Amino acid sequence: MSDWDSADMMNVAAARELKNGDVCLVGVGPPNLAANLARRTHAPNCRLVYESGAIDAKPRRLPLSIGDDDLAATAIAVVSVPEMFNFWVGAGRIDVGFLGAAQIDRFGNINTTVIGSHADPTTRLPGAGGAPEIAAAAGRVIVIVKQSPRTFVEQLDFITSVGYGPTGRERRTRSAPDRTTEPTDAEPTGAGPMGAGPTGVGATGAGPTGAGPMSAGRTAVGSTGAGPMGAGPTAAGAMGAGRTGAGSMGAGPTGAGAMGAGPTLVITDFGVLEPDPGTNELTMTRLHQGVTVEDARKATGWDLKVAESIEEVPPPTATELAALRSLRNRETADA
Amino acid sequence: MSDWDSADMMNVAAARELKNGDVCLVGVGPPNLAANLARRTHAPNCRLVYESGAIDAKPRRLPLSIGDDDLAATAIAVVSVPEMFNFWVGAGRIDVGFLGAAQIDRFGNINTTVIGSHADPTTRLPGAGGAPEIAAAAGRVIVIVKQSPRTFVEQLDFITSVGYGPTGRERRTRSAPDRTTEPTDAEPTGAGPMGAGPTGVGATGAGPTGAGPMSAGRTAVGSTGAGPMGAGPTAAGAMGAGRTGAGSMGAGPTGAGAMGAGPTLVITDFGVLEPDPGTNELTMTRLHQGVTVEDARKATGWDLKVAESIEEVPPPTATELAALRSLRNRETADA
Amino acid sequence: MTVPLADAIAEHVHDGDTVALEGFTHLIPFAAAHEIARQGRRQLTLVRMTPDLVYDQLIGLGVADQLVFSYGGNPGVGSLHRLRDAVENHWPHRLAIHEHSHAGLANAYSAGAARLPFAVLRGYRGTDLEEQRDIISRVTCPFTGEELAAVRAVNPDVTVIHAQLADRDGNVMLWGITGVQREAVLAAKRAIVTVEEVVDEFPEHTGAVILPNWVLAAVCVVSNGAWPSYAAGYSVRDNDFYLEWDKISRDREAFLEWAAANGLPPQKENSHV
Amino acid sequence: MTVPLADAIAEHVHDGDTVALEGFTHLIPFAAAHEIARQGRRQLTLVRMTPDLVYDQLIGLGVADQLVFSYGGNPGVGSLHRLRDAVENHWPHRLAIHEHSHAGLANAYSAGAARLPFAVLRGYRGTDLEEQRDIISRVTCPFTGEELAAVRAVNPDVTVIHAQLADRDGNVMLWGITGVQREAVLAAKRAIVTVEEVVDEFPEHTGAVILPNWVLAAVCVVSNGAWPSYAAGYSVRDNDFYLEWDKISRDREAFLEWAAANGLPPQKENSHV
Repeated sequence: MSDWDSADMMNVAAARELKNGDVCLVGVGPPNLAANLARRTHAPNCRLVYESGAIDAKPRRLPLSIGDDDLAATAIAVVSVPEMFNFWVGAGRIDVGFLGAAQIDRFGNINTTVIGSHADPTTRLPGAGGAPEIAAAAGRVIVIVKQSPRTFVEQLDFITSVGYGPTGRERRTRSAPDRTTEPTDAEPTGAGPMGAGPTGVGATGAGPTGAGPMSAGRTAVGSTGAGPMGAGPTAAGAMGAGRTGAGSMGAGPTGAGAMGAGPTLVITDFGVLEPDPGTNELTMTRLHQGVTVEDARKATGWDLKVAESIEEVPPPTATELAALRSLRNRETADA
Repeated sequence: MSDWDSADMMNVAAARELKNGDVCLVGVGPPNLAANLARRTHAPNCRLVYESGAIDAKPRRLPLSIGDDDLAATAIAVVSVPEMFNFWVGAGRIDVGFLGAAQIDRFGNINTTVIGSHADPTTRLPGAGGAPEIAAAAGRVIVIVKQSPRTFVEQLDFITSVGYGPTGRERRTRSAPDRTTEPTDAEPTGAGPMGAGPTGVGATGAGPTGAGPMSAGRTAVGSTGAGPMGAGPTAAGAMGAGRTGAGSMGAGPTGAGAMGAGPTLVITDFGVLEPDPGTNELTMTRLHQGVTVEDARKATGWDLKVAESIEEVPPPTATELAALRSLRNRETADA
Repeated sequence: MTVPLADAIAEHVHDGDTVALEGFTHLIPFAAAHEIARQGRRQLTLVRMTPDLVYDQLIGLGVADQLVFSYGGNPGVGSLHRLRDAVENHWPHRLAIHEHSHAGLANAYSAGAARLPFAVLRGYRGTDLEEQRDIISRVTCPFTGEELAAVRAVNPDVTVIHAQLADRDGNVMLWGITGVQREAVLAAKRAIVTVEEVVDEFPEHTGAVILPNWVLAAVCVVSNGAWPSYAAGYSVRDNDFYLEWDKISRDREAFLEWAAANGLPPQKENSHV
Repeated sequence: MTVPLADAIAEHVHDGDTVALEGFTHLIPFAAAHEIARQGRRQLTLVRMTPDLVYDQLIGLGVADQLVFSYGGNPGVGSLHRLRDAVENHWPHRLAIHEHSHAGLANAYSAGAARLPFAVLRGYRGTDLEEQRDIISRVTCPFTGEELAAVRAVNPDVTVIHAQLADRDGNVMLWGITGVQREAVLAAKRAIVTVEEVVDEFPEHTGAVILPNWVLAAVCVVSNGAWPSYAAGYSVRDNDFYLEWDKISRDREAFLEWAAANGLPPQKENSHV
């Protein structure tokens, strides 16, 4: 056996998906570890945003909660929680949102609320937190979750956060304000050993695995008949590249309120699942070293779809493992 | 002739209406002078709020604009303009709002927008600014305006801010959050030579000249069937004394959106008008020294209602005049 | 200008009140929460984005009938066992749950602070949280026809927060992660603030929130009043206690022993249920 | 990280754009406004709570076709004569007016910053401003049935502000009276900031607003770029110029002389009218 386990592999695989300049909404647990790992390895200028209000935090040690003082002390700005959700998360200013899941279904919908009924649950889970709006509004969503039949279920007990919707066809994307400056350093994007992966085409694009054909490059702007106040919400802020792509269902004010491309990646202890470009059904596209398709199937509560050509996820490098251990030991970056 | 003029008298009369502890929304012009005069004479702990965002400003000299740095530098807190209007003005946290007027009608409705039609005006006035929401939400409104037939009109060209409404019966008051602490110093309220005047009964009450019978003392609180979240907007914050009084039309969520008692006082260069307790028609109740009822009638564009027993406004005291001159000369309080 | 904490709680927190104790990881008003329990308050509706240990304790003590929240975990550790025991097993009694997302509850406080009956946000769409129609609904934009989420305003009877500083006039200053405290205070009918200390003049702190004395019902000096949470500049988070709580709270007996050792009386009866 | 102002205006401000120059008395971006005029931009829709001298000048120069505002006076002095001349006499050409109250326009920016199509406020009721149905409407609270005002979101193509500081990475800090600048920047598709100077590290300032570089299109160093407005800590308001402007702006000829002396070309034609 190697000197890493499946939890390490999950964190490393997630970290590799972050690129320099990405604005990343970081929650407690594995996302926190993955995002800080990215900052210590290939993406030092990945911008960490914590829902506690810290924008562009540069924690010196791995924070133990999303409210550590180190986050506020090292952030460029600290804003109130309402402002964080209205002006930053809800407005679509997050490139990458990480989510966990107690249950996930084949269309990337997530339950973190209850097992059993809401009124009288057998297991009360923590609840929604920031997840529903991150799931809706982040440019792309990466789910980190261990794969098991109890977690990968045919039917959720409760929909806390929407992936592609109950039938995979409910997600509609909207325009979102993209940053107007490019990443501040010259390091090439996707500098990790895998590159940014298939979901990471362009700094702000949702990538080819999104819900349909993506419009590329600069989206048309200009007032589209919305009166004197500018272009109105349908075109608001549609300046940057990529994320404006409407998906096969079309965009517009009657859409389902989602802005981003949805859960473009589910990273598990067995490998990586991505939505099928046509149906949005989560499809196993990559496996970790030593894992078989059969293992993955057994760990899935539905008849798992597997890509025709499945890749192996490169194992953690020595650099990645060292950084991971340093973070877990709460060493400072300089130590 | 005395050593003061009608403009001095207006400012002094307005200043006298402010009491220690009053939270006063101050605009440019006469209100600015009146509020700072009150602070330098009988109401040193009158709390000045400027719509630029300065809360509890203590300007050392008379500010020339509502955005002077002295306001920000001496304020307890400076907030954004959206916050000022949502959390402070709109929420009903202002005890006294001052308004000016280009036109005012017999029910205290105000025009500061246009003379002529809105599309093609003969005179374009500055517009609304903070006035519509101050008129609606301040605990009581004091209008300072020179009396003339061009200004005191039968029919407004445009309704910018609502007093008691077109027929005097449209105003409905709502609960508002009162401060929960008393004024911080022990000086008696109404320490000026006239006391606080008839509208100033109690630190937060709208006074007997309001729109109807006022509930006195502590308003009933507790959840009134609004579900688990507290009492809901109809009873929200109805803790302090007085302002909760519903007026003759009753309060409640279907009201016209107004929170305060409306223009309880109109101070002119001729004297003081107050709304009739029954009809809300502005009624001349006090005259400045040397002014006759006939003078006031001639300066009014409608058949002016006059109180049966009319009082004379005491002329400015030497102290008031000295403070006024000091302010106009932009001397600091200590000078 | 300050009063003893016990007096502030006695005067302003009543049985049956809707009470919000806010503080997002940072500045959680634990001392005030314990005083509420110590004085035997009951049938409270507790509101808080992240119940955290502070509500796990109050719920275990039987102080609450209802909980309004958006994320109920022990951050970085795991479950809130007392909260789970109340919901799953009705121990010590039934706890009614009203739950939001963070975005929803933050906006509900903001609407409360503005004395608006509801707030609009782009959220909740497609989630089962929307089934709580009494607190989550929809509105249609009158300009574009877009349908958006609406949340009912939250207006607590009492909001309690912990802050770093008060000045001699009773104005309050907090900084660091300030969460939703300003909105929660302004949404409340009465607000109580515990502070680390009283100073003559506030220092400069980017990101600080300042609350004027006239929106506060009481200011109380309670040094280290946020423990095991923290006050930036005064203390650090006691992460060990957060871990230890996982053990204490897992077991009803261990929890009751902890309560007894800390002078916190359990409320056994619940006349409402 | 900074660029010359002329380059920023050339790249980001186009004929026909909706442009917001914000700053509430304090930090008004006059230098950027003059650069917009100098480069001959036209047919702009100008958005600003308080048009102030800065828009009086642009309107007199014929740069604007439309104005969105909430209070159009020369603060403490009197009228904005160029604005009045445009509205009353269509000089130099017709100016379409869309007007709000301060509360309405502040909320319209806030909605824009949140990428919501509208904002809810308790305002406007009973006023004739409500007749502008394309920007002011009503919504009904789904919980209480109360009818409230709604304003259409404002999303400028470009927002321009002046601030005290940028750091070496192009993050921006402003303090003092910060008005609606944060909301106006976040509501825009592109934001340009002129700053007094660039520093290695931001100082502590209670009430400061900080904007990260990734929400800004360009940062330009323009010392005293707010004159005759001011930048707290750097300059004081030139109240004499505000008085002087009353004389300059009263008379078309005096205004055109002022424009010529300052290298600001009038836009004579307006192809839209």
